Parts: sequence; structure tokens; C-alpha cells
Amino acid sequence: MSERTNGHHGGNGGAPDADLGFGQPGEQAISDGPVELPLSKADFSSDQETRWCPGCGDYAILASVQGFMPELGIPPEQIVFVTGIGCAGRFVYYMDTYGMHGIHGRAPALATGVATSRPDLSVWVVSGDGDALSIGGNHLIHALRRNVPLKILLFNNQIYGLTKGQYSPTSEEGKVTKSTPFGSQDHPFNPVSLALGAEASFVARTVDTDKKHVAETLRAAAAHQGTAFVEIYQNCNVFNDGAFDAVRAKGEKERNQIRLEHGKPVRFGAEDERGVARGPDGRLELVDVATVGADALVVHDAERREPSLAFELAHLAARPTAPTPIGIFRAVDRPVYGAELSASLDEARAEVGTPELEALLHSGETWTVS
Amino acid sequence: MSERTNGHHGGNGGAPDADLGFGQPGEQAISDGPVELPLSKADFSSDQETRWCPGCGDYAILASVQGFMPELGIPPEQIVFVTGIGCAGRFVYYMDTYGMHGIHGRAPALATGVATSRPDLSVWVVSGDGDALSIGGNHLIHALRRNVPLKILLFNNQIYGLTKGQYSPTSEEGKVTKSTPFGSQDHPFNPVSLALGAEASFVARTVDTDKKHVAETLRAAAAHQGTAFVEIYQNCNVFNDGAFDAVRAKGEKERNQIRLEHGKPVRFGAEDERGVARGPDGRLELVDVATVGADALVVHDAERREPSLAFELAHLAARPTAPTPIGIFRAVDRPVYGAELSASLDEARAEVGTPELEALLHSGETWTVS
Amino acid sequence: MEEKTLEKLDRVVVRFAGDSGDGMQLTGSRFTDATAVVGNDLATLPDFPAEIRAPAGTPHGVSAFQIHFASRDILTPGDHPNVLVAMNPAALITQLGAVEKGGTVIVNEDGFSDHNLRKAGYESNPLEDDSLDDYRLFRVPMTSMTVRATEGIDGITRRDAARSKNLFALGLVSWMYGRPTEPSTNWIEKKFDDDPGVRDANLAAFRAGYNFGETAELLAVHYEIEAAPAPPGTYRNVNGTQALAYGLIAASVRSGLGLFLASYPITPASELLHALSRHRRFGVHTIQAEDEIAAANMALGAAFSGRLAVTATSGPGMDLKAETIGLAVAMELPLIVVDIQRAGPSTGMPTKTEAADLLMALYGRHGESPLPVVAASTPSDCFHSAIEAARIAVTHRTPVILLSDTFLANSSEPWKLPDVDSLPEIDPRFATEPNEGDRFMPYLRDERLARPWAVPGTPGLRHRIGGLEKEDVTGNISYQPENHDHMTRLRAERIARVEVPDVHVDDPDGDATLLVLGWGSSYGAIEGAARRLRRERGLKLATAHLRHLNPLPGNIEQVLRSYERVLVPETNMGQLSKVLRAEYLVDVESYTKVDGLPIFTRDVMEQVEERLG
Amino acid sequence: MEEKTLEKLDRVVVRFAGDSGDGMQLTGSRFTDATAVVGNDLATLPDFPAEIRAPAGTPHGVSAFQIHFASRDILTPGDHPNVLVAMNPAALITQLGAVEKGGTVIVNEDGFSDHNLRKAGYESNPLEDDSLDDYRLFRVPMTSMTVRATEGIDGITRRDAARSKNLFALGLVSWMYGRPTEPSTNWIEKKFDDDPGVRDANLAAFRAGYNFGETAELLAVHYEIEAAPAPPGTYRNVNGTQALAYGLIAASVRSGLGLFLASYPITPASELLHALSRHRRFGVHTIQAEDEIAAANMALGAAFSGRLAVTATSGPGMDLKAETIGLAVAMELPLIVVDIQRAGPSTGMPTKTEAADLLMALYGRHGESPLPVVAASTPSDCFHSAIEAARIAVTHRTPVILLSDTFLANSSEPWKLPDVDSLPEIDPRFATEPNEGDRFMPYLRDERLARPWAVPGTPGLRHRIGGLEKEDVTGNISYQPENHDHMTRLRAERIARVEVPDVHVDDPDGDATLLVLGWGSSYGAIEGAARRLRRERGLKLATAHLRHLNPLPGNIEQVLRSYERVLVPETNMGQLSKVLRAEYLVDVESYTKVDGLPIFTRDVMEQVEERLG
Ligand SMILES: Cc1ncc(C[n+]2csc(CCOP(=O)(O)OP(=O)(O)O)c2C)c(N)n1
Ligand SMILES: Cc1ncc(C[n+]2csc(CCOP(=O)(O)OP(=O)(O)O)c2C)c(N)n1
Ligand code: SF4
Ligand code: SF4
Ligand SMILES: [Mg+2]
Ligand SMILES: [Mg+2]
Repeated sequence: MSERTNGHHGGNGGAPDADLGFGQPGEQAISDGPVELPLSKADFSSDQETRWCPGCGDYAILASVQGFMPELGIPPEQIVFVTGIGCAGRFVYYMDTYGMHGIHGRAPALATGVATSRPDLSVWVVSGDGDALSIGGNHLIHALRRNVPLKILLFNNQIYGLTKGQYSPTSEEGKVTKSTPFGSQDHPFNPVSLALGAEASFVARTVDTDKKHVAETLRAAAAHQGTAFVEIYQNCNVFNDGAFDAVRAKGEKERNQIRLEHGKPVRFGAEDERGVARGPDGRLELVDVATVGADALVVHDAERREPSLAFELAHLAARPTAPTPIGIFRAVDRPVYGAELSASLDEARAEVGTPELEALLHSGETWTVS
Repeated sequence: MSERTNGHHGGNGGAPDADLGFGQPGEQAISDGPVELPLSKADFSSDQETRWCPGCGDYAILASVQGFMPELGIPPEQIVFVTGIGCAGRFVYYMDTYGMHGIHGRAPALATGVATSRPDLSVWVVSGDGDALSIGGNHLIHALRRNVPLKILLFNNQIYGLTKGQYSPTSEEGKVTKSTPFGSQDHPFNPVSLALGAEASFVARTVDTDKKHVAETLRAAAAHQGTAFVEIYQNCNVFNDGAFDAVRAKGEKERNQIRLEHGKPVRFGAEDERGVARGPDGRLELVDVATVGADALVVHDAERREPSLAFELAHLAARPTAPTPIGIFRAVDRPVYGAELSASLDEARAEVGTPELEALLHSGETWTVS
Repeated sequence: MEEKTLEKLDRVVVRFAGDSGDGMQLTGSRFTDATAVVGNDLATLPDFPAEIRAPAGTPHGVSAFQIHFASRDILTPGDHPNVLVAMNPAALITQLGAVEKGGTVIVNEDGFSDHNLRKAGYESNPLEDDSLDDYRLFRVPMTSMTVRATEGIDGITRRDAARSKNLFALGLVSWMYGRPTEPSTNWIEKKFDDDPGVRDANLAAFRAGYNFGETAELLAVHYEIEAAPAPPGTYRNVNGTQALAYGLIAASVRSGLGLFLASYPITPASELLHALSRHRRFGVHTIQAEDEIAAANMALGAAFSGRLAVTATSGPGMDLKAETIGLAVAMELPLIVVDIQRAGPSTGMPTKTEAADLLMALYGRHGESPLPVVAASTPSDCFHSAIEAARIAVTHRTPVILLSDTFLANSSEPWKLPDVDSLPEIDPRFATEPNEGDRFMPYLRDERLARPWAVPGTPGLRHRIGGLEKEDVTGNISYQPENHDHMTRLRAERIARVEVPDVHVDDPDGDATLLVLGWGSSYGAIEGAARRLRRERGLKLATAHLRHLNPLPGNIEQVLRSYERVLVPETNMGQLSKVLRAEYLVDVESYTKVDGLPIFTRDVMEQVEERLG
Repeated sequence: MEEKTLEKLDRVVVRFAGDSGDGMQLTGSRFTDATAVVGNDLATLPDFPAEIRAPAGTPHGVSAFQIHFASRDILTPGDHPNVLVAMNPAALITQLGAVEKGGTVIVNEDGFSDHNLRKAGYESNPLEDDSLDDYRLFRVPMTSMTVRATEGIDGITRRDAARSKNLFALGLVSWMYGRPTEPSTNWIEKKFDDDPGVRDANLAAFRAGYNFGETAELLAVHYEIEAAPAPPGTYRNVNGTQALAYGLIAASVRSGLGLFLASYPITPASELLHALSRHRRFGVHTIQAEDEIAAANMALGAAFSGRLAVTATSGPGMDLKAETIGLAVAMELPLIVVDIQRAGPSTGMPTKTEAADLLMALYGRHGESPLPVVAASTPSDCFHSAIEAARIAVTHRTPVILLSDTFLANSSEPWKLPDVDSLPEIDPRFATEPNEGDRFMPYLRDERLARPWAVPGTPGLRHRIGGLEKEDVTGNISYQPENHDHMTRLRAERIARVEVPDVHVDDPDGDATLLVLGWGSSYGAIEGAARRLRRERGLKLATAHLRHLNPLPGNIEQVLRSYERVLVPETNMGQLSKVLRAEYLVDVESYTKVDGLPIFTRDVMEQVEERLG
């Protein structure tokens, strides 16, 4: 096993805790590990043929991830992708890293086993809205509250792709699908809201085709020390085409993407002419900047310990069909689960052997027959 | 099966939607169903011997529930209690209603089956912090988002009682228990925060021994049309004694209980001398009323559609060891899952028989051999 | 134009194969309907790709549909196609292996571009080298002929037109086998009623194909397959999923119990959820649960509430439901658990068939938790098996596992519609009164050892049930050793007492020495093989097929002992064999096939010939 | 003071019983330690109430501890106590049934208040009516004598003092059986080092009890039980849980693999989580997961990462882990799944014992997913079975199910500590290099058919595994029929090839006609019964005990065929019998006991006598 340490995990090297590297491409690219050659996208691309439907948003995400990975400066053998079942779950086969394609919904638990037992690895989970929020909802919220060192990418296409088009826990009310010919009755989850309610320390949202924003978001996620949860709006052009057009389609996204940037006032619109301000009753509202004045705008603070601002922002849009926040909602440091422990256990283990085992067995009351 | 309808479910009778009956004891006690004799606590008490540890907080809750039930005016045979496994799970045996004692963590799903197939019943779930938040977390959040017509009582003692004292998802970080002799590493859930993140339409919190407040809370929960989620701080005097002393013990609770009342400014303290106000950066803060003035206090609005105020209030106290909100955080109406459907399906079914079945089988292309 | 030869055939197996986007399933089902109308017996099997929509032209994106039709009673979709219609090289390369040597291969020549050949993995063009020498090859430029036939239709581009090439193929094959054109043209007209352009293009393509057959010199022969003698009655085609859905609805109507299905999507069981979701008219309540555990619990909650409760899944979902099924065993409530088996272990091959969940159905729960297991044998038998499962569940107050598999779920056959009045009535016998003085004892049993079903809302019968061991009669929690011993044996006994009919043995002359005993979807292959071996080779063999896997029929031991040898073919590693050997100490012989395909008639024939040949 | 009589005894079974708060477990373990020091062989069994803390004085709140000790090799905690120490009426009413007729009953007279009698359910005082006529009754006012003995100790109230009455009982029984006082007084002194009041009160109570025995006229006889002949070595007491924990740690040390346990609390498996959580010094990583599914997946993730991965649970948790175990089968990774069986079905009787998960262990997953199953037979054998499970898992790259049960987990016996160097070494043989040219094939197999274990971090060996069917050698996803058939048979074959030692048969004269074949915790009862029947009745019977349930030992068939009759006693409805019958068509006879209690020596004796008597 490699003894390599690098800037990605642990406090020694790489980005210091306070700097999440928002919008500073390349900053994480320098590693203090003995990487021999600069890595390229090809180093992260496996020889398996991709088998998503032509036009699927998963392709764009795959390209972004493969393109972004070299930046981390982590050799691919130190990286593990873990996925569940679903179209999103196939992601693992296309990354030339170590990988586990688990059963439906359990990827966060599998990955917890990897990450807690091997803090030297960089562990990434890819999951779908059914995988992570329907059958796997419990493992997700528990990974989040524990703050396991994982990057969890949720490909949210608001539908079950692999099983051919049933509604998912993020589908809108009244959704007509094969399993709901009369329209679904379910009120959907807002994944960002759920994650915040579950104590997530890092919560972000991005859009499949927005390469640059995806990379920025992944960069911040990679720099985060605990669980980073990233919702990615992903178009399923076969079973739910256009679900995210409001924030994804040319001509609409310019109007509807509310880009959150830490420390900056929340503004959006083609000309940044709109913004978010706190109304007289204390609620956040969408406003015209011209009307309220730029000073009235809420300044985004992703590092606030108390998650309410992030929660309020998440609730600006119940569905991604109108102005919707994109970016990093929350990024705060809190103790990381298990990682340090595992290292100290490895050290402990290195010190014990036959004599200690002997002593252990002889502990407590013993007697001797001769 | 009884054809009885009563004021408890459906819109016909009982409390109108807008009035949740906060703090108005007895209002729900009048039923328009043909109840023959007024019901008493004894009607809801089974003949099974209670088997909790002497001094357990569960006794107080049981007494409150049994005492409150007659108010509903619902005959006991129309009521179903569903529980999971844990000390809390034993609750079902002591209620003289219909009851299912399910397996660990699955009570919300069992109860969803009961409530959606039988909208004429009043369905109550009793669960523990391990049952509902550890193994059963997923069913809980899905019941909440769907808004199934259930009342879910979470007996939170911040410990696994029945299995003799392991830490639970609500135990504080560093908790030393049998399974964590060196202290737990887990960051706990805040059940109210989790429920709000999961789209819960009714969220409240109360304290086992506070009979009056428990009854008030149950009353509002019963009047709520969808899923009502009630966290009850419950003392486990054997494995986690005193966990809630700050809000439960005489001399402390007067200081630390922040009673939330819809439409009222949020004040607390023995003399109501303290309160909650929004600070300059938009955050909620605990303040001295004398300093900021009563007008500066936040007015609680449990009926606000947007859940952020409730969420902020939930985050005033990370742990119940300091001033902590008690009461109804959120109570909003939104479509109830399944109930109406089931009634309409029953009607549909009443209209079909052999001829319709015959026609169904003959639908599509048929041919005849003679 | 010379006159074409008309030959008579007994039976034909045709497989249509093309890209997922080529509409092969539609072609197949239209051909099936036209075939049914002629009065042939038939059986079909669609074969979907594992991917949702693999890149066009690749082998893993091939979609196929096989139909077997005949002038006599047939039982399976056929082992090896006599005719393969291949719309592109990928279809040819993946499907050719199955075609009988000397069989007919009709290709859409236009699909064989260099690009497509490469994508399919051909190094040279199989139409031009010798790779098809063993077959009768017909090269038909289907795409271009379709485009030509549709020229001038309003609003139809060349691209649109090309998409109708499947109807050209349908027309051509319809001509070859003398299928009437009306069922297909009527269907097209109705289906595309509101889109005249598409309607006309499809009609033109269909007619072009048909006429091409009639006129082109290429095809000199066409065939006649006479109507199969069939018992009088009204027939329709059903696949196993539809039949299962109808069976559950029928059980609901016959019992007066509202049907409640909670399910979590999984291939191939999702189709049952889809099918039942459409039947609100019959009061069918369906819920897509958050997972299989929730689905099972919701169904159990509905069962307690007095519904005909069902949960349906496939292998991985069965694992997850195990604990809840155990709870249902302890609660003694009626619950139907449908397992549409697929090829495992683990995620396995989700679109392939296998029947390897039998031992799990019997033993896949902790502790002693016996329950009845019923297995369907043909697509239409899914209807009757569903009713049987419901009857047992309701009458005996027990969860029942109903086994089907991918092959049954997807394949279809003509079904003689039953007389609804002849279907068994199922009496829920709800408890309405106290049963011991003025008290209600939830575990006081009837002559079947079944306990009363008292649903919430019934005055005077309030009670509480759960998974802790219960005292018999009172249902109170009990840790008494004697009670647990009693209850464990009683639970076993009450399942053992479920009355199931004797297994029927088909031994025409009563002198066979070999019994072929099957269960599940191997029925068609076993029966088909037996008929052919008897007819063509005069072999003496007996057959029997088990619907009830637990309890086993009362006469099974005697049947097993009546034959020198017993062959049990299974699409698993010999699970029923294990059960029979353990139960009766009979040295049954196992034939196992675990390649994700159904057992073929030929497989059984080979096995029997090895033993009797 | 007259001299007391000293009688010699071979063996005694004592049961201490009282309220949960009475400290009976402590009394029992102190007595055990003093007994071990004397050199008696012994076996113990605690018996906890199901409730956490039932209201004092009620029958369901009774806590008991049984110890069997003897001057010869014994094997079980004993069937029926010769002596019952009952601290209150509830203890008497619940435990008396087990006591042998004519046995000794020592009661704490002070506990028999009217109030307590009523709570226990007595209508009249059994000390005063004739209900104890069949026993030798000793009424000792333990509480008041304890209070008197502790008078004057600083800071000790009467209430405090009364709580030491269990040490009075300990002292009294220690005198009766000639146990040395030092182990107990030393223990008290060390334990309450920092609380002199409590220390002195406990010492005083203990001495008062001891002296009461020596002086009071009540007890005229005391007993001597000579040291049992035992092989030389160092001994300690262990229960099954401790031994299992030590075994896993030993396997970690011997393999060099970090031990990783992910578990979700459940009775009785929680104790293993508790035990291992204390051993950070050995690098043991324990996680309390959110549920059993998560626990299994965490362990599997750790296995992939190169750990000695373990997940532990009891029946209901096994149901939940089934799907993940199937994934481990497909992934071919080492994983130890510990199932500490309890009485089922469903929630059942969580504190009672049963061994009814064998068939689930073998077949409780969908599809064909074979894996090795190992079962421990005695508390100390849990140590060796754990190492054996680890050896098979690591060497053969497979999940292994290790079965224990409530009885084994809780009962204890002296354990001759093994020489650590003699324990098997386990070589993980991690892959470090490409295995086919410069490529790495994750499913290229060794002579055992095991695939390479290449852990993340190893350069050049990047690969991806999962639950979809994989092509052999490459590990790529494959839907090829032939590959699936090959892989399914290969998975079966590689488990069948796991080398397991032959089963040892104990047939002293080689002329027995009856073989008693067991597995799991019935070992002690079977061996004990056999020894007594041979010694006392001269019966000819052979015994054998299976540690490996899958694959079965190579010689088992020949062993089964060597005896006219084979009796298989099980605490289930005959699960091993089923397996043996199916596998070998041998008409083994099943003795089944499903009352939540272990099999007793007497049970086996009766069964054998019925057949040989
Ligand atoms: C235990 C289990 N249940 C159900 C399934 C079937 N299944 C596979 S993927 C999936 C949902 C896929 O939806 P999502 O997670 O949103 O992924 P997508 O395909 O949309 O990327 C389901 C229900 C399964 N494989 N295993
Ligand atoms: C599947 C399963 N896993 C584990 C258990 C063991 N178990 C029973 S109750 C419980 C937790 C109890 O804690 P909580 O829900 O907080 O209830 P409390 O006893 O504190 O009221 C556990 C782990 C079980 N019965 N079933
Ligand atoms: S079904 Fe949807 S999500 Fe799946 S591969 Fe196709 S387009 Fe993508
Ligand atoms: S263990 Fe705790 S929660 Fe359980 S009954 Fe006892 S005091 Fe109550
Ligand atoms: Mg999806
Ligand atoms: Mg608890």
C-alpha cells in the first residue's frame, strides 16, 4: 500500500481549511506527493465503452469529472469511486480509478467503509435521485451527519432512468409516469434542503452541462474535509427531457440561475439586475436591485456555522423551474468522521504482535494446571 | 367495518383547517360521530402490565396519551397505534386500540399502509430515536415528504434503551457508551431540523413530564391533516438520566424552555424577560427583552408556507442543554397523501363485479374459436 | 410475374431483430395479432437490451422479438428461429447463432453500411463473404424501398419515412406466412388516427413490404400454416405480467377485498406495478414505495387493515423483504409476495431469466418461518396462480410467495378466457364478534389452524399483534418455553395443512419409466419435448409439473416412487431437486441450466434422449 | 459448635436467582472465579430478563446465573440445578421448576414479604405451605443479617447495606462448597478501592455469609468437589462473545490485516461490538452503523480496502444483510458475517437461544450465491471458529457466515489458552503486480479458483468490481449466456473446493450402531450425554460434531453410511437433517427442540435411550 500523503486529505499541505478555493481554478492542482508525470484526462478514462443513451446529461458530467481529476494531483490508484444502481451508477466503470459498483442505494455506506478504513484514499460517490434519496435516503443522511470524508455527487434527473421512467422522490407532484398514470401524489424532496436538515457540512448544486461551474464546484468539494454533497441537475433526455430547462437551456438559464458566491451579495439575471434581499418580515425575497439598492442585498455566507441562511436560499425555489440558486450553499468545517482514528489505529496495530496477543488472552483471572 | 365518520379526518366537521387549536384545550373534544358514551382514559388503557423501568419517562407519556385520547371523540376501535422496536415500541401494548408492533424502524411504512388504505382510521406511530432516526430514518423522511395522514411521536431519549445503552443518532458527540468506550465520533441529528429539511408539514417538540404541554401538542397534531411529527424529550433514567434536565428539571426548565406560540412574540425565561430577535446580520439571537424592546422580538408564525423560520428556531439550540424551543415549529396545510384516493377507490370498487371483470379480461384483441 | 409456390408448414419460429429504436417489439406484436386471428397457436418472447438506449448500431442495443406459431398446440416461443429478420449488422451478429442451420435470414441490406458493420464488430461484410453460406439469405433494401414507397406523403421527410421500415418488414413477413393484412392496417389506422402523415407512411411501408413479397423474384415460396385445433372459446394474447395483474384483480373481485399493491420498481417486476396502476376503476390502490422494505411493510399494514395486500419485486428486492415477510409469518396475516425471478446472484443480469429463488422463498428468513410457495408455469397460468396465492393467503391467514420469472413475465401466448363465475370464490371471513365469551382472542384458531382476521374499525375486537412471540389463543407476548415450542410447531403444521390439489401426472400409456418433473416456466419446454419425443420417437416418458412448492402435493411421494428415474430440469443449480431429495430420499436427477435463458424444448429432449434414447 | 459433615461430590449445579437489581450476575461470576481457582471444571450460563429493568419483585424481572462445576470434565452448564439460591418470591416461582426433585433451595427469608409474594403471584407463602416439601429448604434472613453485619461502617445506611446481601449469599454458598475466600475478598478490595464504605460493607456481608454457614445449625453438611483432572496449561474463563472477539483479534494479528467491525446493536450480538470496541490497542476499528444493511456495506467497503472485515448481528439483522452478502459473493471479497442466532421467527424471543438460521445462511439470498458456513460449538471454540472463518474468507476471497447462538455467546467455560504461535497463519497474498502482461485481470484465478485481492492504492492494478455479472478473468460486465453459466458453476465449485478437515468421529470401541451428529452449541450436551451413557449404561454410541456446514467435510458421507442410525439433535425444526438428507439420501433422524432453551444432556440421553435403551 502506498505511503503517499498528499494535499487532498488531512491538514498537512494543500488548501488550508479556511480557503475553500472558490473560483480559483488550478489551485488544488499542485500536490506535494511524488507524482511522476502530470496527469491528464486520459489517465482517468477507463477502456470501457460508455453506455448511456445518446444525449444523456451523464456524458457531460463524466467529461467534466475526468477533465477535472488531474487537477487534484492525486494518482488515480489513490482514488476510489463508489456507485449504486441506476444510470448514474454506471459512472464507476468509466473512471480509470479503483471502483465499486454496489447495490441499489447503499453506496454511501460502502464508501464509508472505504473512507474510514483508508484515510489515504480520495473517495467519491456517484448516485442518482432514486438511488440516493429513495432507497438510499438513510445512508445519505447518516453519511452527512457523520461528516465522513466523501464527495457525494447526486445526479438528479428527477426520474428513474435505468428502470425506464418511474417518478422519483424529486419528481414534481402530479408527475405522470408508467407507475403513476394518473399523476403522482408525492410531494418531492428538495435535496439541498434535506442535506441541510441532515447536518451536511458542505452542500452545493450545479448543472450537468455547465462545465466550468461543475469543475469549480468539484474543486471546492474536493477541498472540503468532510462529506461534500453536490447535487447536479442532470438531463435525462429519454424519460424526463427538459426538466431543468429553466436553469439549463440557453436563453433561460441566464435569467434563472442565481449564482451563489461566498462573501458576495446574491445577484442574478442577465445583467445582474435582480437580487435577493430580506423583506420586512425577515423572509428572503427576489427583488429588483434597482428598486431596493445593492446594499440591501443579502451577502452569501457559506461558512456560517448556523445553516439557516443556506436553508433559506435553498427554499427560494421549490422547483428548478424559476430563479434557482446554483453554487455552494454551505461549506463549514467540523470534525471529520473516522479518518484520524483509522490512522491512529494503523499505528497502534503496527506496535502489536504475538506477545501482545499472548498478553491479551492471558488478561483477567487465569490459573495454571501443571 | 364501521361506516362512522368523525371530525378527526377529512374536511367535514371538526376544526377548520385554519384553526389549529393551539392552546385551546377541549376544542377537539366534540365529535359529530355517534359516540354513545363519553370516553374515558380507561377506554384507552389495555390490560397488559406496563414493563418499562421504574421512573422511565415513557410512563408519563403513556398517561398523557391515554388521558388525551378521549378528547378526540374517536371510538378506540377507529384508532390504530403502530410502533417499531425499542422501549418506546412497547407503547402499543398498553393502548386499548388496534395495534401493530412492527419490526425495527419500519413503523412509518407499516402505518402508511394502514392510513392510506383506511382513511377512516386515526393512525398513530410511536417510535424511538434509534427506531425512527437510525434504522428507520428513510421511512420517516418519506412519510414526512408525502404527508401521509399519520401522527408520529418520536420518544427521543438520546440513547438505545432496549438494547441496553448504546449511543443513538441524537446522542451528543463524544458520548461514552458500551459501543463507544472512547466516546462516539458521530455528530447528532436535530430531529426537528431533519423533519423540516424533509418537507414535514407539522413539526413540534414537547417534554415527557409536561402533561399539559404534551396534551396541547397532541391536540394540535391530531387536528393536523397530514403527517404530524412530534419529538418528545423522554428521560431514560437507566441509560441516559438527566439528558434533558435543562428543559425538564424544576429550576432549569423555567429558564430554558422557549415556548413557541403561533402569532406571539418569542419570549422565555421565568419572567419572560428574554426573547428571540433578528440581529443585524439577519440571524436569530437570544436577547434580553429589556435591552432590545418587546417590539424587536420575532413573532412566531407556524403557518408560514416557507419553512425557514421554523428551521432557524430549531437551530437556536444545537442540543437541549441551553435555552431550547418547545412547541409547534410548523403547521401548514398541504395535500394529504393517499387518503382521498383510497376513499374514491372504495367507491370505484363498489361499482365493479363479475361483468366488469369479464369485460376487463376481454379487453384488447380477442378471437373466438367455435 | 410467375406464380409463387405455396408450401404447408406445421410450425415456424420467426425472430425480428434490430436496433432498440427500430420498433421490433411493435413489429412482433402486430405480427402476433395477425397470427392469432388466423387461429394458429403461438407463443412469443421479446428480448430487450439491458441498456436503456445504447448507441445505435451496437450489439448491446439490439432488441428482438421471437414468435413461434403452429397448426398445433405449442408451448414455448421456440428454441431456434427458422427465420431471422435482421435490420442491421448488430442484429445479425448477435442473433445468428440462435438460427437453425439452413434457416432463412432476411436482412435489411440498407442497414449494412461500413459504419454499421464496424459498430457491430464485423471485419468484413457478412452479406458478401461466406459467413452466411449455411443459411438461405435474402437481401432486401428495406429502408430505401420504404422511403420510395412513402414519397409524396405530406409532411413526411425521408428520415421519418425510413423509420417506417419495420412496417415494411412486417408486410413482407406477413406475406410470406399468409397473414391477413387487415389486423395490421386497422391497427395503424387507429393508432395514428390523429397524425395522417405518419399513418399513411406506415400504411405505405406495410403495403410495400407485402407487395414486395408478392412480386419480387427474390422470394419464390410462401407458406401456409393452418389454424391449430383449439377448444372452443374466446381467446386473447397475454404475457405473464398482464395475466398476473388480471389474476390479482380477479381475486379482488372474487373476495370483495380491495386490492392494494405496494412495490418498488425493479426489472422485471416494475411492469406489474405499471399494469395494476392503470386499474383504478377496479379500486386497485398502488403505491410506489421508497424501497422494497417499505413496500412490504405498507402491504402488511394494508393487510392488517383488511385489504388484499400484495407486494411485488425481483430477487434483490426479495432479500430486502425477508425480515418483513418473517413479521407477516408471526402476525399470521394474508400477504401476497410476488417474486419475478431474474438471473442472479446480486444484481446479476437484470434482463435475463432464471428461477433460482426457490430455496430463498422456502428458507430465506431467520428462524423457523414457514410459508406457502406457489409458482406459475405459463404466461396465462400466472392468472390462475395469482388467484390460488390469494386463496391460500386469505383462507389460511399467511404470507404466500408467488414465483414467476422474467421469461414468463415477458412471453405471451393465447389464453382461453375463463368463465369468471367458475373462478374460485375467496371468503375473507372477517371476524365481527368476540370469540370467547365477550372477549376477543386474536390467536384462537379455526379448523385450519387459521386465526381470526379482525380489522380495525370493528367494535369489540381491539387487539395488538407483533413480531414478539405470542401466547397461542390470547396473542399476548410470551417467553414461555412450552409456548414457543408449541407455536413453532403450530406455525409449521398450519402451513403443512394448507390443502393443495394432487399433482397431475401425464403418462399416456401408464408404462413410462422416466418421469420429468418440473416447476415454473419450464412447463412449455417439458411438455413440448414430451409430446415430440412420444410422437416422433415413441419414447415412454411421464411428465408432471408442480404449482405448489410448499406444501407439496399429497401424492408427490407416491408419484416419485412410481418411476425408476426422475429428471428435474431447472434454471438453477438444482433447488427443487434438493427439496425432493431431502423430503423423500428419492435420488432425483437434476438437469441445470444457468445461462440466463429459459429451458428449451431441445434441452429437455436431449436430456430425455440421453436417458431413454 | 458441633463439627459439620463434609461430603464429597462429583458435580454440582447451582443457580443464583434474584431481582435484576440484586446483583446475581456478579454473585455468579465471583463464584465462578473462586471455582476455577480450585481447579474444578465448570460451565456457566447467565439468564437475563427480557426487560431492561422490570418493576422490582416481578417474575419477568428475575435475573439468574447457573454454574455447573465438577471434579471431572464437564461440558454444559447443567440441565437442572441441584441448588437454587432464591433472593425473593419471584425468583423462587420462576426458577423452582428447573430444580431437581430433592434438590436444595436456599431462600432469603427477608425477601418474602406479603407485598413481594403478591407481586410474584403467590397466593400463600410457599415457605409456609407445602409447596416446597419436595425440596430441602433453607430459610436464611440474608437481608437482616447483612444489615446487622455492616452496622457501624462509615457512610453506609441500612439501605446501602441491604444491597450487599448478594455477597452474603456468595459467602454462604462459598462455604457450602469449600471455595477459597481470597479470590472474592481480593476482588472486592480491588473493585471498591476508592469507596471504603462500600468495600467494607461488601466484605462484611461476604464474611457474614461464610461464617453463617460455618456456625449456624441450619446447615449441617458442606461439600467438597475435587479438582478436575485437566491437561496442563494456563486457563481462564471465557464466554462465547469474548472468545469470538479474541479469535477475530488473533486472526488480525496472524494475518497482519487491520480488523474492521461494522455492526448495528442487536441482542445478543451487541456484546461483540462492545467487546471489540475496547481493543483500539490492537488497531480494531469498530463502527456502530445506522442499520444492518449499512453495517454490511461498510464492512464490504473495508474488505475492498484491504481490511479483515467483519459484520455481526442476529437473525433479523441477517435478513437485512442478505442482499449485501450476495454482493460480496459476486465481488468475491473476504467478509466475515457473524450471526449470533436467537429464537425466532421475526422479533421472536430476543433473549432466548435457538439455532434456526442454518438454512438461511446456506440459501437466504436470491439467485445462486453459495458461500462457506462455519459454526462454533463451545464458548472457547468461538475463538478457533473465528480464526477458521477468517482463514477461509481471506484465503478463498469469499464472504463466510460464522454461526454462534445466544447460549454460546452468554455461557462460559474454562479455556486452556492456546499457544499463539501455533495458531494458523493467514496470508492475505495481496496482489501487487499486473497478472497478465502489463494488465491486471481482477478475475484471473489461482489454483483455489480465488481471484486476486488488489487493494486501492496499489499502482497498476486499478479495477472496478460490482454486482452485475462479470466476465471471468477480465471482470468486465457480461451478459453472455455461456459466461453466466460458467461463472455460476465456478462460484459453486470454488466454494465446494474450500478445504475443510474431516469430521472426527468419537466411537470408542468402533462398534457403535448409532451416530449422534451435531453442530453448533449442542456439542456439550451431546458429548456429555454420550460419556454418561457409555459410562453409566454401557451404551454403544458414536458422536461427531460439524464445524463446517458448507462445504461439508469430505468424509461425512462415509461417516453417515457407517452407522445404522444417525440422530441429529437441533434447536430448530431439523435444518441440518434436511441438508444431509438432500446431499446424501441418508435417512437421518431428527430430534428437534424449539423452546428457546439449549439442548440439555438429558434431552440427548433420552433420545439415545429411546433408540438404544
Ligand atoms: C434492491 C433493488 N431495488 C430496485 C432496483 C431497480 N433499480 C435499479 S436503478 C433504480 C432507480 C434508478 O433511478 P436513479 O437512482 O434516479 O438513477 P438514474 O437511472 O435516474 O440515473 C431502480 C429502482 C435494484 N437494482 N435493486
Ligand atoms: C433489525 C433489527 N436490528 C436491531 C434490533 C435491536 N434493537 C431493538 S430496539 C433498538 C434500538 C432502540 O433504541 P430506540 O429506538 O431509541 O428506542 P428506546 O429503546 O430508546 O425507546 C435496537 C437496536 C432489532 N430488534 N431489529
Ligand atoms: S435513461 Fe435517461 S439518465 Fe439513463 S442513460 Fe438514458 S438519458 Fe441518461
Ligand atoms: S431502558 Fe430507559 S427508555 Fe427503556 S424502559 Fe428503561 S428507562 Fe425507559
Ligand atoms: Mg434519476
Ligand atoms: Mg432511544
